[in-house]
Amino acid sequence: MWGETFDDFESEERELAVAKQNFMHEPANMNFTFPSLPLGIQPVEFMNSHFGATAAKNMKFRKGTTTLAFVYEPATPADKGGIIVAVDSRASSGEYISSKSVMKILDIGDRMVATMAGGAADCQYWTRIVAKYCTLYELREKTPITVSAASKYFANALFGYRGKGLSVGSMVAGYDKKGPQIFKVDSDGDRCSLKVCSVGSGSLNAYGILDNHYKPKMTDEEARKLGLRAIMHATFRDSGSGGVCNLCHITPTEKIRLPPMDVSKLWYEFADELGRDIVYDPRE
Amino acid sequence: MSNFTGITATMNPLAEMAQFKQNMREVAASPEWRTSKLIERQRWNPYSMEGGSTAAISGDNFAIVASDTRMTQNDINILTRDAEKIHVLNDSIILSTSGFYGDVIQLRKVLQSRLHKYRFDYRADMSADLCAELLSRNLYYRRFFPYYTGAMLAGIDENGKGAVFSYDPIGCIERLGYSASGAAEPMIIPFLDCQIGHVTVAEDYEKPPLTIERAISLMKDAFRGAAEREISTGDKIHLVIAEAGKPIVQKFLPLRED
Amino acid sequence: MSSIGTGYDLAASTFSPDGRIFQVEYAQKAVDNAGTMIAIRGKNGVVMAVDKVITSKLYTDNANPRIFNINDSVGMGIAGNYPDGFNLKNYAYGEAMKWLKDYREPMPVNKVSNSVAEYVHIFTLGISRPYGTSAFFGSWNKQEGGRLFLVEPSGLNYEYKAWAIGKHRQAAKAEIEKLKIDTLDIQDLVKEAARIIISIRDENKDKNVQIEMGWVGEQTNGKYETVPEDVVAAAEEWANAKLDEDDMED
Amino acid sequence: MAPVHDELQRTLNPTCTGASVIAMQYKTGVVVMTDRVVSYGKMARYKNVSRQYKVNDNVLVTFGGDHADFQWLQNVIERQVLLWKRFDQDIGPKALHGYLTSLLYARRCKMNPLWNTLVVAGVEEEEKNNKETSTPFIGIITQKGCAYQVKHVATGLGAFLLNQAVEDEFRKKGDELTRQEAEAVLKKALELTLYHDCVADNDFEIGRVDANEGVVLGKEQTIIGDWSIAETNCQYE
Amino acid sequence: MFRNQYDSDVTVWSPQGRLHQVEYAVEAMKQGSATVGIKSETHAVIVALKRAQNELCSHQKKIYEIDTHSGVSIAGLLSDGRILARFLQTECSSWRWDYKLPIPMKKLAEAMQLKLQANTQYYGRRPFGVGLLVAGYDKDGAHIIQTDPSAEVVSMLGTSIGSRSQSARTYLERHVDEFEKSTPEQLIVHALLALRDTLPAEENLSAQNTSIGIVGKDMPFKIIEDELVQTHLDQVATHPRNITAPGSGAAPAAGRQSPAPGGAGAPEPMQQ
Amino acid sequence: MSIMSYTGGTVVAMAGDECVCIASDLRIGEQMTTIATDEKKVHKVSDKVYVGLAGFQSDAKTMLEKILFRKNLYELRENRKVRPQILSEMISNLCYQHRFGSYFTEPLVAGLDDQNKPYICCMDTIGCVSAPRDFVAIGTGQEYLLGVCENFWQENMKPEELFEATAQSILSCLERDAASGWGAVVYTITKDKVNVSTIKSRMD
Repeated sequence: MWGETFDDFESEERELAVAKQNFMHEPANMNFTFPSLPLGIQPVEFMNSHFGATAAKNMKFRKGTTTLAFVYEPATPADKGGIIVAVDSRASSGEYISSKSVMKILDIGDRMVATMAGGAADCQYWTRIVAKYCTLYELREKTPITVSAASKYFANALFGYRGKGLSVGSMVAGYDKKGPQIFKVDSDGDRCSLKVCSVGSGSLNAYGILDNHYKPKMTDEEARKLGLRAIMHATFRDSGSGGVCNLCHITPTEKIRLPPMDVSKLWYEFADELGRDIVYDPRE
Repeated sequence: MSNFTGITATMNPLAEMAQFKQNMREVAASPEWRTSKLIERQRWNPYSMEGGSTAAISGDNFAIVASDTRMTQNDINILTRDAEKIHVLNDSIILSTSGFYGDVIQLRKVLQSRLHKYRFDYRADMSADLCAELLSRNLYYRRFFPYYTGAMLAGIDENGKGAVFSYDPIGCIERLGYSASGAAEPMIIPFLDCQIGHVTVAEDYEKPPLTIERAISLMKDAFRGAAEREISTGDKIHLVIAEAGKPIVQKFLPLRED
Repeated sequence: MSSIGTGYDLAASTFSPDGRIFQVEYAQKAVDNAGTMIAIRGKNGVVMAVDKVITSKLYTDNANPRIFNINDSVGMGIAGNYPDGFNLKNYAYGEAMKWLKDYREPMPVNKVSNSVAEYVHIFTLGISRPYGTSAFFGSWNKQEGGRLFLVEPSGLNYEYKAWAIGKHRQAAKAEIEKLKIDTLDIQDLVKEAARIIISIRDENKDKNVQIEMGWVGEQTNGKYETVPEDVVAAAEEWANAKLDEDDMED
Repeated sequence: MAPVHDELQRTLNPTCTGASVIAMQYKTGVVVMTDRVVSYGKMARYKNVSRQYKVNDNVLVTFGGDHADFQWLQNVIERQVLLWKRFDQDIGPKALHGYLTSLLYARRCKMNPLWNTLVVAGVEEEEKNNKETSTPFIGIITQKGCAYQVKHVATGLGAFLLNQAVEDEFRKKGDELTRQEAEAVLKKALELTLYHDCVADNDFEIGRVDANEGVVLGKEQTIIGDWSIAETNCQYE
Repeated sequence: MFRNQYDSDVTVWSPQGRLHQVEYAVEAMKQGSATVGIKSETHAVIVALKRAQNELCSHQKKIYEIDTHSGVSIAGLLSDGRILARFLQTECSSWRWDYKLPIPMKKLAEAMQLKLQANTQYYGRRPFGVGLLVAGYDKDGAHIIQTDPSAEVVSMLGTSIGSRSQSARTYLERHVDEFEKSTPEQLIVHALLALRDTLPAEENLSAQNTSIGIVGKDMPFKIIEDELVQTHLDQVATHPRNITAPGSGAAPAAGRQSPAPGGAGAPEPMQQ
Repeated sequence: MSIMSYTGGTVVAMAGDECVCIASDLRIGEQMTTIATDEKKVHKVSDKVYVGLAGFQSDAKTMLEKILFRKNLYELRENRKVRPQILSEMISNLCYQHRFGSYFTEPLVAGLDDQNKPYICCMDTIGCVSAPRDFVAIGTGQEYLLGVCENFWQENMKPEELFEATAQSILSCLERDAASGWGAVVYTITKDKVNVSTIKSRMD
């Protein structure tokens, strides 16, 4: 409008004013885009030079490491079946363990969870965005969102930032009208539906255990034990995993979060079970 | 870099067109093939490390935060011996950040302006948990040009319990019993693990209760040890004690000055 | 005034059959009804004086000044609707800032008044209402001597030797013509201005009024300042004394 | 590489630079000392340049680093002073220090920094025109937008040479330091820079901001320094 | 009679050179419940009468804290007032962002005046139908700034706006020279006495319908409401209320109402 | 991940009143995966002198052979037990011979000399000896250990206290270091006997 007040700016001052507004006020969520690096600097290269291996210990981004999930049918009518999701709880930056008790199972809906592997902050933020989207969907469509729709939104959101250095390896698991579903979503935007899945640096060890103990029909007790055992072995072999094992059992009717179990206690229990002698005698 | 907003895409075409034009201008200004040459040239580093470290312990009805007050220029010479790294935002939230000091004061300004707006909207101060989520989001908003800081937020949460939230530079939030950040973090954290987390003792060992006096003495020892071994930590400990129902107390304790 | 009430005078974007834009004239009326303001260019300086109405003694002293500094040398006096005048002051200030940014030297008075006039004129084209204020711009420097400009709601911008606007402008102009203003120094001009303002007031209507003055000239070496309280008070006493003397003569 | 238009705008390497600034707080004000040379690399390009800028009666801004950036900053500061004068207030050192911090930090966020280390020295008036409560203030801002307040400072190469020397002197008297003592310390500090900093110059000026006298820009002085020590530590025969 | 042609839009001057829309907006301010503000050398106090539509609903908030050193009380359309209070709050926080200091009250008044004036000039906008009393304390001492829909922003020693505020003003004018040196408590008592004069004879100040905002030297802005007000009310009760003629409460002096757009110096506005 | 943390592992030594404690973790790994969990990094050189070799394990193993070889030569030639001071000089020379292609391992020597005075020292990869009187730590968990030992160590501690302090510090360090752990072994060397004890620690 005419008669701009005294503050009508030259272009440079206007940029400074816009930057100030972005800092000062919470962004209106609908058209929020992350402020990009000036001078067309590529984020990936910038991150590696400042927050990568050479950075100080506590300045590296926190990485999450071993998560697994599998679907099983109830062997006996007494069992409930559904999905077991088991994760470890160590967030490490480089070899420094920045935190021993990260909750890596993040709730999306009241019947759906997403697991955190790769960049901890990335997963936390984007899972929140997907959770918000799911609740909006539910309010608008009056039916709970299906796991495939939620994971599709998650994958599309991440696809928008390909090549920008986001690192997310998440499993969206939940029970919906199509039955139990697990979708693995990666930060380069790919998404696939699996029955048995494990993500993270400890996933190889977990697959080892899962592959030889997994049966499509299992009792709840067996399934939970398998989840714990797989995580225990992953944390034993992989230095990036450890802490406590959080386990979440999604049944057709509700979502049960079991209390966290210390992984090294698990190791000793399983060792006794196998009758392995764990005494170490330092011979010369 | 358009941002896909999914089914609720109310992004009107005009804004999308404007965004597209903006991207085209950016690419035209510095296209990919040209900027790649820039990388070899030594690019200007927007960050600088001012050293120093902070730590926080939370008990059941108190939270104490301590930080050293030394600022160094890439660990060589001392810029000032009484820099302020702990900021009391309101009577139940204490923000303490270490790392690049420019980002430290910027984070403080961002949080202060948000709390100011909140206080106007809701006629009450923001609680510690709300402010923690706010800080986590704001750290993440600059995901592609992050704040070079290890932030920590301590205070008394809604139901009067002590709370310490620790962050990584892009906002991964976690509520802990104790935490440290900054140059001497690898030295302080194991000590606190041992003394508060009781990680090295068997379960049946009767653990001494964490009272405020014990927490303060632990903090003093941790920083004394850190000052011995870490060159960018020293001069004075700035200790801030927040107890449920009592005003926040600030103290300064001497530390090695070499 | 044939077109009053015939619908031609409802917007600044409509001409009346006899080719006049009444909204601008009504805006000018707002200025004419305001407190009188006179500005005189003397031998070595410019003085502005305004007869300010203080509606209640609860005002802090000099609450809403009508005389401002745009920059060190250029002074501005506004008459008419005070908020509109304040907005003009803000615009003039912005222009001075931009000029300083581009040319690294203070903005000359004619440039200030031109840009303000241009800005005021836009509002007479019809989208929104014309400004209900007139603004005097005065400054003095060694080369050009004193310069005085007036910007009216219509967007007209003329340079004057002396001029008066507001309620008793004819009487004030008559008084000014009697003076030989080219010979008067700004000290005398201040006294004369006070005398003129006090003489043209009519007692019953204008109660609790206060004179506010601003001057620029050789004594203030080119710096525009509001005239200090004591000088204004002295000028008023001299004026009252002079007026009593004149009453006794005729 | 073809010179890209906007690439040139971003001065990522300074041309004419000022050397170190040494400032110190005393009982009723602040003394700031700078040498009067602006060097272009190793060449002393402009000999007689004052690197101290008087903002108003109680603020003095001094710079180290790029001279061109500072001249542009002088215009910005002048406009800030006029902005504050609009509502009859003189901008104080704390306010100017805050403003310049956000300006330099914003420029750093655009990776197009103002290549300066600024020292905003002044006397902050706590209450309107009563002098007892006004406190001396020295605020530093680096080019990356990192800003802090100190009681005594040496920037640039001086930071490495002098920080300890200036601090010990300050520690002896603390806030009771008188102006003469502060200036004596600064002169000794300049001698030290003379010996070791090849871009430092031996003529200098000491500007000061005092609670009662306001800003007084120093007149040009020179210092020779006793080179007798050259006998002892010459690394060549 | 031709006056009603010229009062449809804010961009229309009337033949006498007056803006009727703006004058009607000033009337809107008078519908709001009364609020009084006075200041001494070191403190500024604003008291407001909180009106409730009926016993069921709560008393609407009238005093807002916009920054630690300043607060505002609103008389007129509360929603307009809320927007303006938010505008003031963003001005304060933007100033703190740049200069890390609280905003000087003069700058706040200036920003307020520009915003209000814009709404009295551009087509398609209407003036803000609300008057504000901004109380604040800064280096230049305490301030009470009164703004009204005609964009008249004036710094006052003491003032009152809202319905029947004329009787409060006569009280203030009688005691104006006592305010300068009085202590914060005395200031509050003066303000409450002035506020009480605006009440019709039968009503009286109570803890529910009165709220007090005070700011001053090393005293951040504080809103005193509900029970805390009682202590001050008791002091007020000691001063008997001298109601002259019972009728006087109903029709306060019919003369000049609140400072009409002083600048326009319009001739005697005709009593509708 | 630098070469020094390829296999991981930490060693710490603390000196007390006529007694010395040396402890190490038991993990051998390749970057993230753990290969062996019963490899101690502390080796006996003579009955009162022990050496700890952290860092890149293949270099550590070859270096241990060379140290033992030189120690045996020394004992044959001098016909008396080697003293820790002498051993640390020998190791330092050995490292410096490879000045421009060094072994990626930081040796640590701890022991009692013939007057039963404790001696501990650690070196960087090219043999710069630092022999403090309180404690030394090497390997990936170095900073964590320094932080904790700083607060546990006191003047002339008795063997039991020393053992307790060493055990506590190595366990706190393992807690925070991903590249070492899986159990720890502590040697307490006093003037009459050497007491070995293994500690059960987290297996993650």
